[in-house]
Amino acid sequence: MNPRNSLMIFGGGGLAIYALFFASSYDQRLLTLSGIYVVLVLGYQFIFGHAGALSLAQGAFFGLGAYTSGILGSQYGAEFLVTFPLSVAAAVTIAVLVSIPVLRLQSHYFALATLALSQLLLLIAINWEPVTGGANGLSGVPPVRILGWQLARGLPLLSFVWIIAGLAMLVSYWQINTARKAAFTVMRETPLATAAFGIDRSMLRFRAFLLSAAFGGAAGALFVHTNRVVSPETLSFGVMITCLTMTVVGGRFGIPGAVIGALLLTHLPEWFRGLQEYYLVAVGVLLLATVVFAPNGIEGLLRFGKSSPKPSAGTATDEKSEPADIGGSELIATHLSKRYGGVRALDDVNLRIQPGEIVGVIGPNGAGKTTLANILTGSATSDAGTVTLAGHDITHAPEYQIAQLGLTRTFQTPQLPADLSVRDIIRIAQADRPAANTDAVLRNFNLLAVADMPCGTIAHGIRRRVEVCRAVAAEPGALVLDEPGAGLSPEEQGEISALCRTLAENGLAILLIDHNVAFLKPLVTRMVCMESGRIIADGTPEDVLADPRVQDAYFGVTTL
Amino acid sequence: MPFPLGAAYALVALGFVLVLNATTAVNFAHGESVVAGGFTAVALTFFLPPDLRIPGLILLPGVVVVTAVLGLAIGALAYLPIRNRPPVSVFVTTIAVGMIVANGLNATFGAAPRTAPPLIGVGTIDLIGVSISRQSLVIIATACVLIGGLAIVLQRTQLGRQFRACSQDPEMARAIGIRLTRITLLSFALGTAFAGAAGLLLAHQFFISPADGAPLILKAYIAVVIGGWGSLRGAALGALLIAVFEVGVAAISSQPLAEGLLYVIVLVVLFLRPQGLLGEPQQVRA
Amino acid sequence: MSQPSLHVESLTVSHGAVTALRDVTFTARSGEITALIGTNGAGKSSLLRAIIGLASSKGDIFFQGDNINHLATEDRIRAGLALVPEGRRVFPGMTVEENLLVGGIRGRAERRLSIDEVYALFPPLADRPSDRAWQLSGGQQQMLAIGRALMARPRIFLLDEPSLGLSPRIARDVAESLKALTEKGAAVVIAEQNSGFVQPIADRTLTLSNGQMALPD
Amino acid sequence: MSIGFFPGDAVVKTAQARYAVEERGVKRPAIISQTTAYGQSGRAELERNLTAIGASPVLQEALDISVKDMLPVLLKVQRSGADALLLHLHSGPTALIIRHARALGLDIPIIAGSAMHQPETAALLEPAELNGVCAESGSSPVSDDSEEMREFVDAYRRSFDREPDAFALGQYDGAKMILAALAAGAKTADEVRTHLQTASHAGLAMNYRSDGKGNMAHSAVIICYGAEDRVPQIVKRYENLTGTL
Repeated sequence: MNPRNSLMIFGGGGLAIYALFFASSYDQRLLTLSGIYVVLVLGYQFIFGHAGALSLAQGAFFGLGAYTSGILGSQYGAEFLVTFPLSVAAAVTIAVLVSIPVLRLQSHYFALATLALSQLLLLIAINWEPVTGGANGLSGVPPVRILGWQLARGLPLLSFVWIIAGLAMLVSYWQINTARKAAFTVMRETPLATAAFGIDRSMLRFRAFLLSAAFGGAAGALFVHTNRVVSPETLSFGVMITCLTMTVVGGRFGIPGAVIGALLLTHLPEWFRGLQEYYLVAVGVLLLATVVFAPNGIEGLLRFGKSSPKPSAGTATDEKSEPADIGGSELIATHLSKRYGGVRALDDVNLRIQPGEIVGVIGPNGAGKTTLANILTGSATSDAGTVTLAGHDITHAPEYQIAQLGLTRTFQTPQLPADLSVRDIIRIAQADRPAANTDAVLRNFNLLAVADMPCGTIAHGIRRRVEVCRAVAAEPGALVLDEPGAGLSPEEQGEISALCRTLAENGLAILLIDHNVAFLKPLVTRMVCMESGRIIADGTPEDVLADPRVQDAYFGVTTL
Repeated sequence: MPFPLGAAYALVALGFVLVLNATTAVNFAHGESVVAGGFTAVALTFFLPPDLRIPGLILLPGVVVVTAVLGLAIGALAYLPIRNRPPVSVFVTTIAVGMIVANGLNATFGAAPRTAPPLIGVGTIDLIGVSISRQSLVIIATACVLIGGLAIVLQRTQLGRQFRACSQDPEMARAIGIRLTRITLLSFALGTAFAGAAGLLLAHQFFISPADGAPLILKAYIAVVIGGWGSLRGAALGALLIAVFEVGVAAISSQPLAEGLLYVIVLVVLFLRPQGLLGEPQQVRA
Repeated sequence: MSQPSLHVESLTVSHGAVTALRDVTFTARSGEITALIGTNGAGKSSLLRAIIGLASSKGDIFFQGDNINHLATEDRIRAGLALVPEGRRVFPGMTVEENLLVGGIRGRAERRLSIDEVYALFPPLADRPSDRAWQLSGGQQQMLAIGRALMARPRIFLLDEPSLGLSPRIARDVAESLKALTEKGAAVVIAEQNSGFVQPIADRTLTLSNGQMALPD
Repeated sequence: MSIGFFPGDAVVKTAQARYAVEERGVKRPAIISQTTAYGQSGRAELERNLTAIGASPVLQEALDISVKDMLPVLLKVQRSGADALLLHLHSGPTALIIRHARALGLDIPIIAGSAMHQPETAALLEPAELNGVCAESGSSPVSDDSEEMREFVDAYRRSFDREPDAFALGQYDGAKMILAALAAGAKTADEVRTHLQTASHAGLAMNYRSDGKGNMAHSAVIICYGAEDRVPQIVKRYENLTGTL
């Protein structure tokens, strides 16, 4: 058992013993409150931690849950089994409604939009007196009652809240399973490449936002049934700040972080009682210090049990099997044009790549090669022209869908999150191909030996191979490789060449951008030279390289 | 007349954008900087002879210096150590600084509102037949002078050009010899001093209390989004628009409705025109 | 032989796991144009960025005899180095004149003097001082980037692909102006994949390939 | 059951409404209150009382505590044709609305809630702005000119270095009554409670008598400020207000 797990077990056990035998009724109240905050923080971890978006609506979801339970409980005497699910549903409903305008926003706009939503709900709670009880709120919320059986304060309530918190942990664990955690990591750390993995970024964010809302609503419901009154306090920015502080101090990513953050921040006022009014100043200092010195919170500091796997010795023993015949798709670009400001990045580009073909693109810097790659793969949109893949018009398809449809790419700099293992990377790329065999793909690329190493620790040449492997793992029909040979030694370039050749033999249509003519010339079946956004030569490598315009544009051989 | 408040909002929003442009990060402590400016004025009043009725405007240099130092501290503690992390981190550290300032003032001065001496005299002035309160005029005039001064500094001086260069391409700014860290800290000092000046201007006519920061940062944030992210002219205009809207709508409907509508409008603007009213889509370099 | 202006000793530059430059040693002399030829990805940009401190590196960099390893980028510029980076990197929202002025870090008087010189060198810039930089054509932006760097009156001038986007005519003018700089005693280092631009004016040519320096001529 | 030594909203709002209507002849009052719990409950009492004596409010407006500019609401008051402004706001907003009303030149009577009589409220305003402002309060130690009250005020100033307000006096009276109960032989909390519940008790602020629900205080005063200083005069005393009119 690793030290981290044992710490968790001992910590949890100690806490249970303290709650059962030593805690006064006041201590039990604090522990109950902590349990509620655990649920809130676990929810916030989805959107703030995993999705990496600064939502300021978590307090609002808490308040929504609180008001839903509060109104149903105090006005209609509804039971917990009614109020709880409806509280969750209310929060999720609002989250769905606002997610359309809000979720696509960039970070600072997203923060403001969620803040505006929170303020709006607070305003409604205060001013809609007949329903919400106005600033006084509503009292007379019944305690937790399930099928007529009522929970007493103290230990029973405490246990119940922590059982719910435990269930929340299970849901959190199930939602953030290895594959999805990796997808979130890709989205957060290499946003450029998210779509290249075939990951639908907006769907992932949507899921995280809804989960955060659901957990927020659940926590609000528990809070109201514990406190027995609901007031605008539950919707105030203070709840949001508390939740944010707990998450940052405890940790953004894991269940232990949520528990530590919630327990610590509910008990801190007791321990800091001597500070009196300056208590909140101390909390501010704690929050500031945590962000600066412990960016992953207390949980991050405790991450001592993490051992990095060593590469297995038997690199040579990897058995190479021939890649399966994955077939190919014809990629056709017609009349593509793109302007950036006053600069013509692409000017009426026509290109056709047939299955089994490797087309090399050369051209001086700024000729439009990367723009072409971006437009083909959907990460940029063209001003005019169309792109078809195997007969389907993909000109306006979203980037992730183009990847799923079978056109994948690599990047000039490999986009691989440092913390994920090679195997993780390939698994995410294969998420839409459940039948795919990760090990077989890794073996074909001679990567089995490094399969469990974090990408941040492997050598550059191997990273290139991982990047190509990632692009191929989704079993595409066409491939765009952006400078796959850059920064590689001649031997490593040879390996990449061989790989490309095999892939083409299996029918893939390959577009290969590179500067290195020596690398391209023996590899490609056709060569295209670009200059100032235009294709100035297209033919066999020999013909293209002999073309005087190419000589002039690319090599500047003709003197000034 | 919504303009005194609008003028003060404009100062707050401009300070916010100065820091935003220097760091691409939201300074959430900015509202508390206004409060700190107001309380600096209140505290400095103790040192003035009580019976001489010295105009509060005389406190402006003191308030500006104190809040500029506060700005340096915010930059040095909440931004520089994490300048290479995602901007969201700065959001959180500045929330923390805001907590420290607001609760520190609350513990020291108490939660009750305070007032600073009138900026220049009291009473009203007749201006083309309309009687306008002297305070309002002074607030507007002072804000205009400060904003005009900032515009001149940014447009006409080498320091201003350095500010703008750093905000457009910080790495390149260093590569032409601009001391980026110094300019960044100066942005914090200047931006926070603007907030502080707004605090002084507000303190007599509108009072100041430790909890005033949150509504102010929200207004500045909204002003900047409506006016166009990073645009100084847009921020000032956005601030005025918000003040006119708040007062105008509240006068014909009610205050809570006006506030609620403002939030709805923010959501709508973000949905329809995420680049703001005045912002242009970012020019992409080829 | 003229004085060494810049000497780079065993420089290695890595970006994360990628080694962009391996153990590179070279000298650039005052009054000379040194050409660094290499295809893209050969490590030219990394080398130039490391020299002015924008990329972290291992090894030693001497400028006019002093080791400048410990200096921050801005201090290296103030010491007399200047870089015209790949992709021009002019400040898009500022006017032509402002772009030039902001580069003048040696005081107001020098600034006025230098800007007249830049305008004389690049008449197209003098024609539109109030236009925003992003409105310029690629070639004009390149002139602006060179002019901005000249405003700091550098002792050594590093240029990354300066001919890019320039018409042959303008490129020739630029080449001549660089030559003129060396006659005033400055050192010039030009990184180019277009040897046609740099060969005619270079006093010496070095070739960079796969992050390593090929043997000097 | 809790015991209150300070008159509740039911009492002081009755005084505020009666003073406005009976003494100042107000027929068309405007109410401005806070959107806080304090504001919402007081507003309801005020409206109920005014309506009961035939002066239904012509305008009611609730303000968030963070509102800085009172101009819009004052413009609405002006437009509504109200003949008096009745406030039920916290300290800061009370001072703020008076300042802005003066700046606007609104010349109808302002009758504020008890927050006006907290020393920190008056301290926010210039005497010229305070001139003519009236307010309800449970009591007014600083403006009462009885011998005992002056002694209390002097002693309070010496001890706390601030002006005593109605709350301070209420607490003082309450403490005295509890001490009296103990002196009369009460031993337990229940006995103290019983003692307080029975008969009436002469306090410095007023005579206290329980209404059987724990409310001991049923008197209120109306104070008005002059132009010279921040010390108001008591202009009207109301005794035995039941809060139900």
